[in-house]
Amino acid sequence: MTAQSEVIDPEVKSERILTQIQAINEALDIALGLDETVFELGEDIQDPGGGGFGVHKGLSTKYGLDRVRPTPITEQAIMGAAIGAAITGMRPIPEIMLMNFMAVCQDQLINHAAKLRYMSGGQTHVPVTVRTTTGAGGGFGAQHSDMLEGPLVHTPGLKVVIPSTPADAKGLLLTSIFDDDPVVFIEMHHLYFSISGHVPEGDYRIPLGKARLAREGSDVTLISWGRQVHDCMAVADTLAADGINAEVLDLRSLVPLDTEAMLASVAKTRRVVIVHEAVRRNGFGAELAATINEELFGQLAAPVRRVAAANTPVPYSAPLEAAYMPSKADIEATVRGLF
Amino acid sequence: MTAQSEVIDPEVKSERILTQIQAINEALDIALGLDETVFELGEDIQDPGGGGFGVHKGLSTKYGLDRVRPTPITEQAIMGAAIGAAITGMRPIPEIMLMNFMAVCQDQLINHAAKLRYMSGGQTHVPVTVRTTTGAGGGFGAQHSDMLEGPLVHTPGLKVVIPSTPADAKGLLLTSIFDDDPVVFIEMHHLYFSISGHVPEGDYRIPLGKARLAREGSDVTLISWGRQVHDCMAVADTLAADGINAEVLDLRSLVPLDTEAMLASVAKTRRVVIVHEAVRRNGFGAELAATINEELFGQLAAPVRRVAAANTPVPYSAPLEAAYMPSKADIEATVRGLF
Amino acid sequence: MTAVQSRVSPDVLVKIFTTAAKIKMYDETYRATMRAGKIGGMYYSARGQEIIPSSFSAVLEPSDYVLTIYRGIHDQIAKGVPLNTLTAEFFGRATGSCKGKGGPMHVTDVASGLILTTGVVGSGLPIGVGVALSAKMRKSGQVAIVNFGDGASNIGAFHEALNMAALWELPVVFVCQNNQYAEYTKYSLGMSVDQISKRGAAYTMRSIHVDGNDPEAMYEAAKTAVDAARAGEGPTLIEAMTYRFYGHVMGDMMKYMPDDELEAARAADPVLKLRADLIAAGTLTDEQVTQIEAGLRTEIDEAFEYAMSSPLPDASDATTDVYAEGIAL
Amino acid sequence: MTAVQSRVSPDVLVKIFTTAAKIKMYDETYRATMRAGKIGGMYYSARGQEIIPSSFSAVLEPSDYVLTIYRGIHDQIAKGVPLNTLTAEFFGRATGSCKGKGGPMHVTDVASGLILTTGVVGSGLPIGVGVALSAKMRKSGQVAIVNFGDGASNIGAFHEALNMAALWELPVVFVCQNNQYAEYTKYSLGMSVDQISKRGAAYTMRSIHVDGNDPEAMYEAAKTAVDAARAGEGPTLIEAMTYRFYGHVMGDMMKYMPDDELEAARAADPVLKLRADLIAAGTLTDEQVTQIEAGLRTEIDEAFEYAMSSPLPDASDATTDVYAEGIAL
Ligand SMILES: Cc1ncc(C[n+]2csc(CCOP(=O)(O)OP(=O)(O)O)c2C)c(N)n1
Ligand SMILES: Cc1ncc(C[n+]2csc(CCOP(=O)(O)OP(=O)(O)O)c2C)c(N)n1
Ligand SMILES: [Mg+2]
Ligand SMILES: [Mg+2]
Repeated sequence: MTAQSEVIDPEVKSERILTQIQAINEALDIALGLDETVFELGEDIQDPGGGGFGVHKGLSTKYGLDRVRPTPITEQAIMGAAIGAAITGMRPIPEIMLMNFMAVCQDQLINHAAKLRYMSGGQTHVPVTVRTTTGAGGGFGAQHSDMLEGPLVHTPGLKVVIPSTPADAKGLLLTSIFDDDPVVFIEMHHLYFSISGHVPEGDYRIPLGKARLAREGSDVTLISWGRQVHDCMAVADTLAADGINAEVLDLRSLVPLDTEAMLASVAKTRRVVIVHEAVRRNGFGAELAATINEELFGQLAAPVRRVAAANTPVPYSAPLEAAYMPSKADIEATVRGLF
Repeated sequence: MTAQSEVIDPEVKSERILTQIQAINEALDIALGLDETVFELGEDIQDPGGGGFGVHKGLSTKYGLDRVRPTPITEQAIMGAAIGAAITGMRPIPEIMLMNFMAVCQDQLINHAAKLRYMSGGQTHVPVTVRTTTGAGGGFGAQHSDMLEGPLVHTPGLKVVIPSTPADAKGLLLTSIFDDDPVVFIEMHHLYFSISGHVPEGDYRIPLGKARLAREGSDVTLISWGRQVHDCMAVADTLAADGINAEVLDLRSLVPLDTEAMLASVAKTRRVVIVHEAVRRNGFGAELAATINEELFGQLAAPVRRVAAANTPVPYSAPLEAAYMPSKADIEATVRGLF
Repeated sequence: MTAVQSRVSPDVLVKIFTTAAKIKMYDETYRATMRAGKIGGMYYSARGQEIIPSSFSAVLEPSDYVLTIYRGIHDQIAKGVPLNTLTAEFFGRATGSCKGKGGPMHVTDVASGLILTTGVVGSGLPIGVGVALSAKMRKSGQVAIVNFGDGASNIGAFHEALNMAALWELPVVFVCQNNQYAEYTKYSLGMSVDQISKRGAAYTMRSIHVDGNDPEAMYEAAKTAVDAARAGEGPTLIEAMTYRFYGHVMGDMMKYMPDDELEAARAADPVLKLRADLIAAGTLTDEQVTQIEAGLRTEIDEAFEYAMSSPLPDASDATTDVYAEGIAL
Repeated sequence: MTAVQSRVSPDVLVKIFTTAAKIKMYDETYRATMRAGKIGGMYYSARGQEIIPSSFSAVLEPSDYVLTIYRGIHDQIAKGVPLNTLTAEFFGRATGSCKGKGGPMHVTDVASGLILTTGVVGSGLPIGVGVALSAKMRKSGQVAIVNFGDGASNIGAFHEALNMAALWELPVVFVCQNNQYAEYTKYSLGMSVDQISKRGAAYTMRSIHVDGNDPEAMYEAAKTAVDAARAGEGPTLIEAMTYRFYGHVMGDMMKYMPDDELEAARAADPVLKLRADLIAAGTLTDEQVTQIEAGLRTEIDEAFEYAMSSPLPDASDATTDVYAEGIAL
């Protein structure tokens, strides 16, 4: 970590209410201000728009087009340029406009960014934070909606972060940027504007690999990340009315994973439902279920269940997309099925 | 399926002993001979070499460079050309020289080939069989050795096949070529020459989604595919000497999956070890373990175990690579740990 | 670079006008319907770019193939995708061309030859190469037209596709509709060369730089390229200069587009200009034009009504069309 | 295209010769060691291509960066990667530049500026762009040299990298070592243009086509490009014509290479030619050359001995260097 400023405890409640997009903008602003080696590159990130969703608003004006650097449509060059800059002393923050387009530069990410520390025997490393956004439910269709964290988690050398709250988004992004490994930072655009929350001012860092206990409970553990954490919270409220006391664990980062917190919670509740938006078959839920079963064999009161998207591409039409997505009703029914 | 000839029962033992590479060459020859819409495209596939490993030997001479079509180094165009030809009536067999290079054309595969049937509402479909080869253990290093079936299995719309024997390779490849969906056909080059076996002459098809019971047993089920099936067989022999009677199930195709055969076997033996060469974290073993635990909750005598590669890039040096790979010793120790 | 100057017949110009007017009116209707709050979703207007696909439609056979992108409504209409099912697809209806599964960014209509719409910039080019390869191998005489934007010419797939098409002398036309912006960025900011058509030389490919808003020049360019493809003389790269009247996507505030530039472009509306020219030249009377437009009005209104009154798909349809046969998902 | 003709100083030629002779002798030793069965593995000989990186090494500063590919032994030696640790890496030893983890296809040696070796064709180009971008942003005055083959010029990454480098006027030199084959395929069979250097025009990039086996021409090309990069005048594309003497990879039977072509290339061995020219011109005496070669012999023999006697890595090392800190794998 090259740059470190006074770090604020994110647990200290702030009076400020921000959207997730404001929180992310603030984290980028802080990082750019803190360290000259930090720079952003990506398509259309310059003002006046500051990106398709406005994540970068004001930043190119404040830091200049050298450090908030718009690029052509050229994902391989974006990712490659970030890697080359990273192994020679910079901390680039490339943006891949939507997660599906990471497929266009997959080689740079999985064959190079993830492996260079290892292949060089530790001589070079790749302190790149690849930001991207995605998520179904917006009617964007099959090529603009996929959650693809599963394959990333399967790529040793990458770290994978998916924040659910504005405060987490800021604190996790700052940690990712100053982390010395390649981090894929997945922002679910549904959360950009829909969820607001208290966000401390200034620089603070939330460590990777520490889950957030979003709700304490005793009867069942709901494990999730990103948007679906909020669905789990809503379902937990519903269940509470019926005397089912659900614990909700927000993983925050999938690699590194807070295995300890997960196993401790499940050992306590003896029932678990894993919820994610990615398609079910070989989603990260499979790894979690396999691990829980291995570690807590014979201690569970019910099978580990997964609630996830259907094994299909993301459909366009609203009723089809709703059928595709894991819903609160699915979560609730699955939990009830455990008792 | 457009072309179908008299189909030979693969169970009928042939007197011929072929290597896997000969069996694959024969399948390609038969498919090219059977149907004018079948054609191959890929780098260096023409004679005299007939591909880096010689898979295509003789085919460009026999069928011409139009139908066994060498390409520049241009994986996106290879895959895209295959897709475009497939949606307009052809049955292309693109070759991606090594599986790691699929990252270069990942977009064509996962955003297009896998999704076009769905996105077009069934109007077009993509009868492409993407052949590729890979595998660790040969000292090829981090960018030429990865088993990447896990992410493919996570991509709805793709089928994924990994043969272990010469007879299976031929029969599964013929089925894949004449299948109307995109199939990724993964050949582990370790098996090209190391394992020979009886291969029936002529055209025969082995259905996708039917596992092969490689060895019947009663005490534990070893589930695997590709190279590791042979490791499981060897370990089963060792264990048999100690009175542990292992059943070995060769999945052959991961999508579609023979869930039925898998659950039936595990329900019988009550112990299972899943073995694969891909890295452990979120490998396909995770999905299998999760499914078995969900379906057979409370019926197992021991936790579902996975034996897989370490969560690292593939190292170059022999002792490191050996440490990386799942070994027979690992399998054996894991099985013994269940009793 | 081929010089394009010869005159085209009045018949052809009327054809081009009719198609262009249809696109323009359809677009106006679509935007009005959105503004009225009757439908939501994303809409990538192609107003301003009508002349390009309309010129191609005067050259192509129904059996020829067209590939396009998310901004593809003009290409789709010009190739003859029925307005009813097209609109229904945009509205996500069960009666849509793709049963509501694909949506605007993924329209396919096999019957009319609109074989692919992709939402990933540049990805259609390699697929178009394959479509042309298939036509050549099947000796079908079909030609493939691959449409894409100025921004797409910077991505790797462009390079790979052009090289392969040139190498294999395929019957394909690469149509770069240079509307001068890639999302919110002027194309010249992303490009290291002043004209995209100059990139054809890297593949020894026939290349044409043309005013895509000039129907005569555009028709000649399209005809030159399609004739060459049909005659087995290989691919062509066309850079057709044009302009987007309504920014990247519905709701775009267009702050990054200079006012005077936008105004000038709209003032030179190529559809209105062609309309006026046809009348001025006496090719069509005012009345004839009005009649054409009335016919289009009816067709378009019917399409919107058809789509609006069509049912949404049933949730159970979400899991079909993933694989050929019913394998367990 | 820049014409390259001026003479270079005898000192420089001696420097080039010394580096080239080192590469040639090293390669011969490596192949002999393999043939003797003392080591296994894949080996991509660069015999025949020595003059290209040797010319660059006469121009570059130690702090400049070089990126190369699996066929990179000549580039690695020329940039000054110590022979001991380089050979140990090839042999998979714990003392190797990368602790035996990377191997021949993934050599990095930060101290000498050999910043990347990649095994994925074309992938080094975008990374080289980033290395140059970093140099420019850090105002370090460093230059990045990206080496790749003729075959690599057909892949998408080539296009994206050249466009970005040109657009941002980065201090990078793209060196296409055209050895006339990509694996088992003549380069002209994969390419739609007769000279790769012509592709520079698609990016308005300074482009040089040069005989890479001619040390004077090659030195001038390298100097022109590196000087321009250093002066802030942006990137250059160099196509350096050369030939591979031993096919794609050790064991290649070279059936696809015409005998006479191969013989002619070997007969014109650029290292032997430069050796003879230096003696003929009186720049070096026979004795001086012999002395240089004897020094190289000793250095190379020591390196092979060092590597051969070095320990293999411990299995426990397999799980380090995945992440910065010891997070659970
Ligand atoms: C590979 C990829 N990167 C980024 C995007 C996001 N994106 C959608 S449209 C667009 C601009 C495309 O511009 P251009 O090619 O000129 O086409 P136009 O929209 O002007 O018709 C971008 C960057 C994408 N769809 N695909
Ligand atoms: C993306 C990718 N595709 C295919 C390969 C397999 N491959 C390795 S070397 C090679 C030929 C490269 O030829 P060229 O670029 O001319 O370099 P040379 O080997 O002649 O130095 C190929 C196809 C690869 N490594 N990467
Ligand atoms: Mg545009
Ligand atoms: Mg070459």
